[in-house]
Amino acid sequence: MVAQNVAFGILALAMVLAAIGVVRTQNVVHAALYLVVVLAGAAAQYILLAAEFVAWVQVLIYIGAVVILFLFGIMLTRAPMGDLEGLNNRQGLPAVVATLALIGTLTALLVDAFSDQEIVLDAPTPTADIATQVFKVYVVPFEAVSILLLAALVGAIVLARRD
Amino acid sequence: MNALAVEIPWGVLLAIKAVVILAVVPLGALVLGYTFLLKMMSHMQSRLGPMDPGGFHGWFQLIGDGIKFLQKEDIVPDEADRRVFALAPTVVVISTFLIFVVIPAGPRLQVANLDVGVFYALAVSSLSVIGVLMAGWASANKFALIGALRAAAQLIAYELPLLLAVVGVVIQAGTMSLQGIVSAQQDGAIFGWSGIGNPFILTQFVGFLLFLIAAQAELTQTPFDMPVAESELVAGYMVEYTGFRFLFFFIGEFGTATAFAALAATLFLGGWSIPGVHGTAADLLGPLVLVLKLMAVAFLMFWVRFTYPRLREDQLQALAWKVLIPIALVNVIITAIIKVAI
Amino acid sequence: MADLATLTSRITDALGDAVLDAGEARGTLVVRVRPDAWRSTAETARRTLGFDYLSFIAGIDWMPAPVVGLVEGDTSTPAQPSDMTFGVAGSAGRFQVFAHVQSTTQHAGVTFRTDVDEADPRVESWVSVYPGADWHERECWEMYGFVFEGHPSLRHLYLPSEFEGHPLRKDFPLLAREVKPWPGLTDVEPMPGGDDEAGEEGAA
Amino acid sequence: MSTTEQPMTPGFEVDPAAFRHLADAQVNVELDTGDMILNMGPQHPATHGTLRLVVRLDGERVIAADPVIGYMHRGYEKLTEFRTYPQVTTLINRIDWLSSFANEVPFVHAAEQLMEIEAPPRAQYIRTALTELSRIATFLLFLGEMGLQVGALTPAFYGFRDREHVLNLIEAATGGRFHPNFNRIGGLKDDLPWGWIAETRNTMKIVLDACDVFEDLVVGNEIFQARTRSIGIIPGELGASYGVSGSNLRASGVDWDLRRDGAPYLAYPDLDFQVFTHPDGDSFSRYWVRLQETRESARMVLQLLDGMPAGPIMAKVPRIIKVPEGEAWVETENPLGQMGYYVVSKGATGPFRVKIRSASFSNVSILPWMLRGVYVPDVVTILASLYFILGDIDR
Amino acid sequence: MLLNQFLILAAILFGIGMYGVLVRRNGVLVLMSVELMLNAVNLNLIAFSARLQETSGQVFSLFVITIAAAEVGVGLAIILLLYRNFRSPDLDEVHQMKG
Repeated sequence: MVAQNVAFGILALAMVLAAIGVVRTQNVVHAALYLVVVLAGAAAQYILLAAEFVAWVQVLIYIGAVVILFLFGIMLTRAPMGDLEGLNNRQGLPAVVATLALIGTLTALLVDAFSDQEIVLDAPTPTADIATQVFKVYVVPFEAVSILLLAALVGAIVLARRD
Repeated sequence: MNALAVEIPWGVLLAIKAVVILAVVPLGALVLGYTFLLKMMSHMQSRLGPMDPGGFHGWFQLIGDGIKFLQKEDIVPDEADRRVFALAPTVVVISTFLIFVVIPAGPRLQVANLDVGVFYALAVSSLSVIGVLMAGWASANKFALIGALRAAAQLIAYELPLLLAVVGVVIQAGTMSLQGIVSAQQDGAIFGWSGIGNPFILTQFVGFLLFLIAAQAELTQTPFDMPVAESELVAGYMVEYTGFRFLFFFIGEFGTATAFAALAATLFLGGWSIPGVHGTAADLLGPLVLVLKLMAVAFLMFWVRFTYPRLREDQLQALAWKVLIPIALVNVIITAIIKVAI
Repeated sequence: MADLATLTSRITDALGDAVLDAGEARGTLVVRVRPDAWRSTAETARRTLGFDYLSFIAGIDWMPAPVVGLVEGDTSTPAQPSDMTFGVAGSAGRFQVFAHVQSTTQHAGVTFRTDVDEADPRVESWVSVYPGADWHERECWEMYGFVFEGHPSLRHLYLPSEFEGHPLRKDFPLLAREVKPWPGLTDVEPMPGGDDEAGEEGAA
Repeated sequence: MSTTEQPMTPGFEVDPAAFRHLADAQVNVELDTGDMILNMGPQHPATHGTLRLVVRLDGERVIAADPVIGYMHRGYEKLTEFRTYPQVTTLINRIDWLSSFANEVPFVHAAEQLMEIEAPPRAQYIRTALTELSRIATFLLFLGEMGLQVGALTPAFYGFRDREHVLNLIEAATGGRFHPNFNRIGGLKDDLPWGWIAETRNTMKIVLDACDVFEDLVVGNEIFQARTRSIGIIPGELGASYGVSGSNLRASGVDWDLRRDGAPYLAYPDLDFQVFTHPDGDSFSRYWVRLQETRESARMVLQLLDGMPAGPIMAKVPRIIKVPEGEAWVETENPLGQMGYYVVSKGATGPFRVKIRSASFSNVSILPWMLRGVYVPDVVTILASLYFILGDIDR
Repeated sequence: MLLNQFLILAAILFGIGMYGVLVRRNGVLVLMSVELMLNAVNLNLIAFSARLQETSGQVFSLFVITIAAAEVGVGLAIILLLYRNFRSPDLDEVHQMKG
């Protein structure tokens, strides 16, 4: 169990630093690359939590598609080399305060509520279980999501097309 | 088995496996793939150059190439984003090596037998796009940027037929574990006759073709090599790379080709399995059989690569969306219906 | 191939009083037209006479080359006559523009020629009739300094944009034999061991 | 005399939709992301030389293209005024360096016309054979290299391999592979070497086989057709008014070949050959026409070998060549198109003014018109299919 | 492993994401920050799923990932549209809708 905690620590540190990078960097492409680190870290955390399938879905969809889309959009809108001025607005200080307040409150709540809960894992979740859940219990949401995806696809094409 | 939750010997085990992945696999992939394919290509194209160095069939060519790349000056363009520029080839190469982790070479010869092996392989192979985009953007070169954008659009488009082609196999085998798929083929039977098992190329022939075509596109090889089109974009996203960084891309290219060939061999040709051979014998013969099957697939892929012209970007997208994906979907549906019916 | 005499009469009839002179240069018809009828000649040639193919437009400077910088007894350069003579169909002065048009169906061709004033070298442009005249006229403009009126963008074609002079005029020295600082030369480090004058001259 | 029958053109027509991009209307852009100016060249593999194309792009589409030439301008027209006639031939060898021999012919012919001498029949036949050989060498390179520009690697190797045989022949006869400088005013420097005719017969078989290979490997390839059909269309009339000539114009349906239709020169009136045209005018038809012309050239060489007359190879020419006063315009059908020299002589040992009309210059001048609205990859196919040599543009 | 270590990590990520949404002006960067927040949510779902030995958490995280992909697709299309019309991906410059 020690190994897992060490792994968690390293991953968590990397994720937080990279997340700060996403919101602080002055270079849009760097932000997307920091996002990759956060997402890969999250995938690794899922593996720690025995959710293998979700982890690889995360890699395939998030890193393999969403971030690519981001980079694509950035490059299509002429991402300049080097740093950009004016990526942030002037609400920096209030935002920091609000963020710290939020994190503080949440942490206090979590410590209060779940501090004695421990995760005990013996084996990774079989993918078949997830499949059973999706297609037996959550089949209606599954179909709803399918239609949403289709709508998003059509919507994106309609938006981006010039007539 | 949970990759990070292995008990005590995991450190030692991981180190051994890391050595295997980092030394044996790429070296093997390179030496085998590069030498075999280069010679094959030289014969096909009446090339004299690669057949010359060292005498017999130009055996020195590979070593000479390596030395050449290593002694080249490492140039980073002035305007380039140095960190991203330096990191990009590594991302591509890492994505390549990660695929080899799940490919079984024998009943026990596998770095990690993941429950979702195929899915994992395809997921990590999509990471290389990030490296490509990084390289294209960080080079501060318009040709590189256009190449990277083309590569990204193409890799996203062909990810779908690739996945869907594999889905047919997964449905038939009933598992996503590569080891499971191999044994499903080894222990399978064709109409009750189990003489050669049931290599899925027989039942999933459409899937096999789709997989090869999509893999060709994922590898950005002719006829889908618009991103690196040397006659217009010079070398696309690689245009500013020299020396060992270029070598990294090169290793990534041939390594990924080998990896996809190995995946195709495992998914459709039965992988390491030889009908009737089990246990330790299979462990010993498995790698050899896998390499032979892999080479057969690679031969096919490179034959196409050295024969065909390239498709234009819009034609290539139309092929993916209008031809390959519908066929793949029909294939999945038919496979599912038959699976349920039987 | 159409008979040369019939071709001549066909062309001179169609062009009317625009024709100043006509002659034959070893099997090729040369027609000299009035400068103010230069564009209308092209229009008649293309639309009425069916010369649909533009071969080239070029200039010529009939002035004899001043013999410059030649060592006595150097036979590698041919000596040209020193008096100004004109070619087939004559010329009013030093400069002429000539163009060759052909017909892809009648398999015939004709060279048109017109005079250009030396003091004010202006010619009508053919671009509106033959779009291919674009580059030929740009070349002619930079080589001879003829201004083609009606040309959309008379820019340098071959030479760097800061080039001075008109190289194909006979009074422009051949730079292989005459030393002139290279026009693009701006930032020259002096050679080790002297001769930094050349560098400064180039920078100037 | 030659025949004019129409060859078996494949039964297809250009898709009318392909003319969409030719219209002057605004370029239709699906995803406008702002213009990007791409500088193709002067060092770029598609321009095989130092042509520079300034291309304004919207996404993958070309909005405007401006060719910038002159990086190789050597001022030949000025240089000829300071050279004697024999010296000029060494210069003009370097205009279209792939078919140098064919460059020499019109100039030497012009000088001969002015001097009113004629090369003996054997010299004419050898000149014709070597001209056709340089045409084959040039076209073999094109047939391979066009494949390379479309993305197929193999045809390029085959093209270079088979061109080597033809270059060997030229070298055996003239002593130079690229710049023979073999023509003399009034004839040739030397007669053919022993065994040359037999060797040429063998090589022509190789060439004809190579043409079959290209027919299968390139013309018959679906992807090649998809990449070249309806791409880069030159309407015949427009092409002519731009001065586009040679195979490029014949591929646009204009049945005009100076070997057959021009003033008679060399041994062409004695030959029986076919002139190929194609109605479409796209990149594919340019490839197709050149392929057929390569075959036809090989057949012409075989005819020339059969009918090769005996006799001297030099006419009687004074020791010091002085060309009488006069003007001459000689045009020939060179591999790249119409090559012409307008020579003005003032009776000296050197020409007074030589206007060099090179084919590629006019062929390329149509590029701004052609490249409007095409995709970036098509720029490369169009450039390759026009087939220009930088020396022939810049002179 | 404690449940809380994952939950607190998720809270921190969520906070950082919120900060990004508040501070960034560039549309693409705002979308990225939203992705950070969604990932924090996913981490929560998976952590609880592991704690409760119950797979529905993972199923929901799959739904979240899918919807996130759809959201990015549409979002980027909107940003491209903005870029086309305003020549800038800056969200603060879009005043026109204020009427």
